[in-house]
Amino acid sequence: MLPIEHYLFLSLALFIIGVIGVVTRRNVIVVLMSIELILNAVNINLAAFSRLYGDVAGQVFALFIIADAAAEAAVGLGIIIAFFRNRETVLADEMDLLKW
Amino acid sequence: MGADELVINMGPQHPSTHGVLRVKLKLDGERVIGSECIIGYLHRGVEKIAENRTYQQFAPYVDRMDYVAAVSSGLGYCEAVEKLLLVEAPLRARVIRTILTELQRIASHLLWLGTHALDIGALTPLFYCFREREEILKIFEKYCGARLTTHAFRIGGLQYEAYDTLEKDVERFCKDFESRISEYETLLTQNRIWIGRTKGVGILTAEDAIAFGVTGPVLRASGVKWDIRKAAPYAAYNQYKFEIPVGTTGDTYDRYLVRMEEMRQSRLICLQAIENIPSGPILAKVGKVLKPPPGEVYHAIEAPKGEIGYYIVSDGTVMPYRVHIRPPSFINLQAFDRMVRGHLVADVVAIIGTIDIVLGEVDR
Amino acid sequence: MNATLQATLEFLKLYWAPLLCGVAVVAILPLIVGYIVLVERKIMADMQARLGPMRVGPHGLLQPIADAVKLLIKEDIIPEHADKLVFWLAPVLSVGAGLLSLAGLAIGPAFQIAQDINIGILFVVGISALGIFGIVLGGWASNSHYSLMGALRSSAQLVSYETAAGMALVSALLFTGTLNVKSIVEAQSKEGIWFVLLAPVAFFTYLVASIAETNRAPFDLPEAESELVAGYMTEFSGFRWSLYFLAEYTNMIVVASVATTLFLGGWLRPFAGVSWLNFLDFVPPLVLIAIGAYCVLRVTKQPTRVQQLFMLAVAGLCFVVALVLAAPVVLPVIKPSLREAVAPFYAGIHGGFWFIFKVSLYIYFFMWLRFTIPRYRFDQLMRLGWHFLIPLSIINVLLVGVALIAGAYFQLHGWGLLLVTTPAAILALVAAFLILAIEKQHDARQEQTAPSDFYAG
Amino acid sequence: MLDKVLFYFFAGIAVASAALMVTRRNVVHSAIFLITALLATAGIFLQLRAEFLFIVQIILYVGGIMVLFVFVIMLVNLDVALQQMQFARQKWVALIVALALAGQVGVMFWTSGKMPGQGLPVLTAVAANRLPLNSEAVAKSLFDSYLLPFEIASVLLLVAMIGAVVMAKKRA
Repeated sequence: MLPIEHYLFLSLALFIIGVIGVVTRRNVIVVLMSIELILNAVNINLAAFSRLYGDVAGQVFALFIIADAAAEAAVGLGIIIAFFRNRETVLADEMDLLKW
Repeated sequence: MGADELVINMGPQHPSTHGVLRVKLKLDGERVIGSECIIGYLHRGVEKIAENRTYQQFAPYVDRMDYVAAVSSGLGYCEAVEKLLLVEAPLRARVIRTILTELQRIASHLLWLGTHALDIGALTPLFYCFREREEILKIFEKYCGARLTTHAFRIGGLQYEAYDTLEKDVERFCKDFESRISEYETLLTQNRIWIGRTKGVGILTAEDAIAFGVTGPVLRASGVKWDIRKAAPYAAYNQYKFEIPVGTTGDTYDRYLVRMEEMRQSRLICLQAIENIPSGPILAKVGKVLKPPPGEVYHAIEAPKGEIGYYIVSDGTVMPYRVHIRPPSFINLQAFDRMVRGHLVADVVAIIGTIDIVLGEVDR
Repeated sequence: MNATLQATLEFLKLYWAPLLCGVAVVAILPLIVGYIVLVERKIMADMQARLGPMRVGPHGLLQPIADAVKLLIKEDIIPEHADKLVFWLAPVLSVGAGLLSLAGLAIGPAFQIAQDINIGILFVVGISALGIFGIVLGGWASNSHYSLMGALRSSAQLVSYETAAGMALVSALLFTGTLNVKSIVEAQSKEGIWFVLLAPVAFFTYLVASIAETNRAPFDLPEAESELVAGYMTEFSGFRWSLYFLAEYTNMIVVASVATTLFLGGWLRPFAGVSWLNFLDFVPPLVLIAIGAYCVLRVTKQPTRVQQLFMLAVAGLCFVVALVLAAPVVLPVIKPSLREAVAPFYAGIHGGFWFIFKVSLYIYFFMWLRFTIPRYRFDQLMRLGWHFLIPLSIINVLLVGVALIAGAYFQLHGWGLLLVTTPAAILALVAAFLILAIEKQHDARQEQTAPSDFYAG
Repeated sequence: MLDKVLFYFFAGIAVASAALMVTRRNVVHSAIFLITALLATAGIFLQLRAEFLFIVQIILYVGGIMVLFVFVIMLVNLDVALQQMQFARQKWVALIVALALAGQVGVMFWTSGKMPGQGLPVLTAVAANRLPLNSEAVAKSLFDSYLLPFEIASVLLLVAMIGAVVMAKKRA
């Protein structure tokens, strides 16, 4: 295994790219995908530390995060489909109603 | 599932539109909410050609309409002109005509069964059906030299005398066919998937069927007992006993069952007919030049696909003044939109198959 | 720089065998697939009362090569408004996933590319599932309604049936307690019974789900030619199309191998543990010799000199393979002292034979189904998956688990396990019929209300 | 040595495709690059000897979640979406957030070098051959120490499933 800093920097890079995506993109689907990227960056950290300490707890938490990401994607995409049916668009800044 | 309707063009180059039919489907996801048949890709102006040909010259053209059941179309035309000429073909000719048309019905239904099964995804019945169809075409070939567009009959009777072993050939075919037809049935009739794909698909009620003017097996599957062979017997049909199979619900499965039973009945007619082919002339006394008296006539027969009718107006010259043809495929196709609405794309091909259209006849 | 070279050399020294295996698989697989297609066409022809390909080579034996050449030199068409990058990427993805998943399989105790990966069978299943992206993206990129519908159907179908297949795998894995491919087969050898007998319902579920996953008839809706022309492949031609074709057949091999490994005893001979049945070892070489002899007999019937030579060559190949198969079983009989020396060869060669034989049987079953059964409609397919297979497979996992606990309680092993697993299977079957009955009732109720809906327009 | 090559290979792919993902106009291209990034991450997991995590990442993340994404992208009409402006005018916000995050971590590393005992622990990893068999160990940990979170996660998934069905089924 390489020194832990390598993994931390990789994870940092992915995290920041993800944040930039969330902030700058208008398309909700891409925003959701950027969030997935952020979660993924976290997973790298968990896996790296799990390897460093030789304890699988980190990996178990990464599994939980993946399950969480699945739940989030399902609900998020469900919302997007419902939104698209009503407004014919998937742009985030057009989501200006709480209920429709 | 998008908010928009999806418009999809099926054909004219599509593996399962049975030729060059083009169907414009309006889809909601995979559900059909509307359809429009666009025809005419095979239009040859058959009716107009008739006005510039003598009565005999036009006879081969009708073979090119329903080219998978050429014998039936030819029979209808010949009988219509005979009716116009006020002559009747001799009994021997009529019996042989009956045998050949019934064989043609079996051949046509076999082709339908094979392609219909193929549309629904069963690959094998096609080849079995072609195996038997080949036997029938061989009989045609032996009789008149042609397999597909036979031009087997002549106005006033037959073109050729029956060849020596015709009876034996037909008998052998009928004997084999009994077991062959149950072979197809084991493949399909009780098959869960086949039932699932055809039952309840493309329902046409009896009222609708009559309103659309649908004829043939499609009409009978809807529960209407209408067969011109019984209603207004032509050729030699009044001499033979046969049943008219009738469906109940008018769905694709019923149409399948009706056609299967029709093949069995056709086989029985053939067997009855070859038992006793009367001897005698094969051609009634008609002149070399046909000049029917002025007037008009409508004559229809029961082709494999339904009622094929010829409306001929004569002005006393050697060429008809006007010929109108009532093609069963064209009229049956009108019910397509009604049958297809609310079904899925996969059912569209099943329904196109079950109407049993031939584009040569639809477009003429 | 020197260090890098050193490391590379060391890497090669360690992993030369798997690398060679990998290269061999990638190089030979297209040929194997070509011949599977030929066999399929021949079987189809046999079932349909015709001859099949006969022109290229004796009995069409060179047809795959002709087909391959034809596909390679065909014009490569990219539709005008297609997404070029994705259009290029999609078939490669499809075939790449298929080939990569082969890496996790063990054909015999000795042949395996990725040696002893801890996640074993999951690797195979997971990687081969990636092939779906090739289908979906290819359908999307061709910018055609037919392709898109094929792609959407395909993704929905794969996601649904993956669940059922996964559950079926779980029921089999309960018996082994490991994911490692080798250990799974070894567990079956130790128990002396194949898991197909212990978990028949799981095998059935996997069989159906695997047909759906490989898009084969009667579940070949994504490429149903009578409805969607060719589904996601409609706009592909030439080499790209052949890549999809390769991917489809590779996937068939993969699912067949997974089923063989998990349920059919992998590379084990039937009744591997029973010593008085050891004469079964002589069957494969004898059968091959018989085939070779038949070829020799047919030589005189061939019309041309080339065909005669070809027939002889086929016969010769049969004899050589038979010799290779016979050597490890015949030598110990002649000279008992050699038994130890030939043991690894025996395991490798005969293991490979039995594995390939079982995989072939599985694929033959696929073909058989394809030629006999009509195609499901999409809603029926989804219903079968969600309303029947998934509930059944979940129930089965529970029942198998209970059976295993009972087996452990009574300390049953091997064939004895049947005492507890058979009741579990019967219970699962009862559950299956219950599910079907409920479905039927539901259908009947729907039918009363539905018909008016059809004519709503 | 092999470790290093693998790490830089996968890390390079991951970062590059992540960057491409947020910059592509076409959503399908974005999805493809996200898939690539996720696969590269799976490679990193493998390099970290987390085999089970690797396969879960592939089966669940790539084979499940991303298929869902691609499916939805295809359902949602793309032709319209392509012509719309894809980027909100929040470049400055993004830059500031990114800089702030990078700065935090930078400070952390910087201080860890300066003040012994307060920064990152300097540890050497457990030798690869002393690791337990991965999937067995994960299973043990998951069903032993983390059984309650596991059950809670399953409830979460159930809730999400019901939510998604309700959401997507709503039809005017």
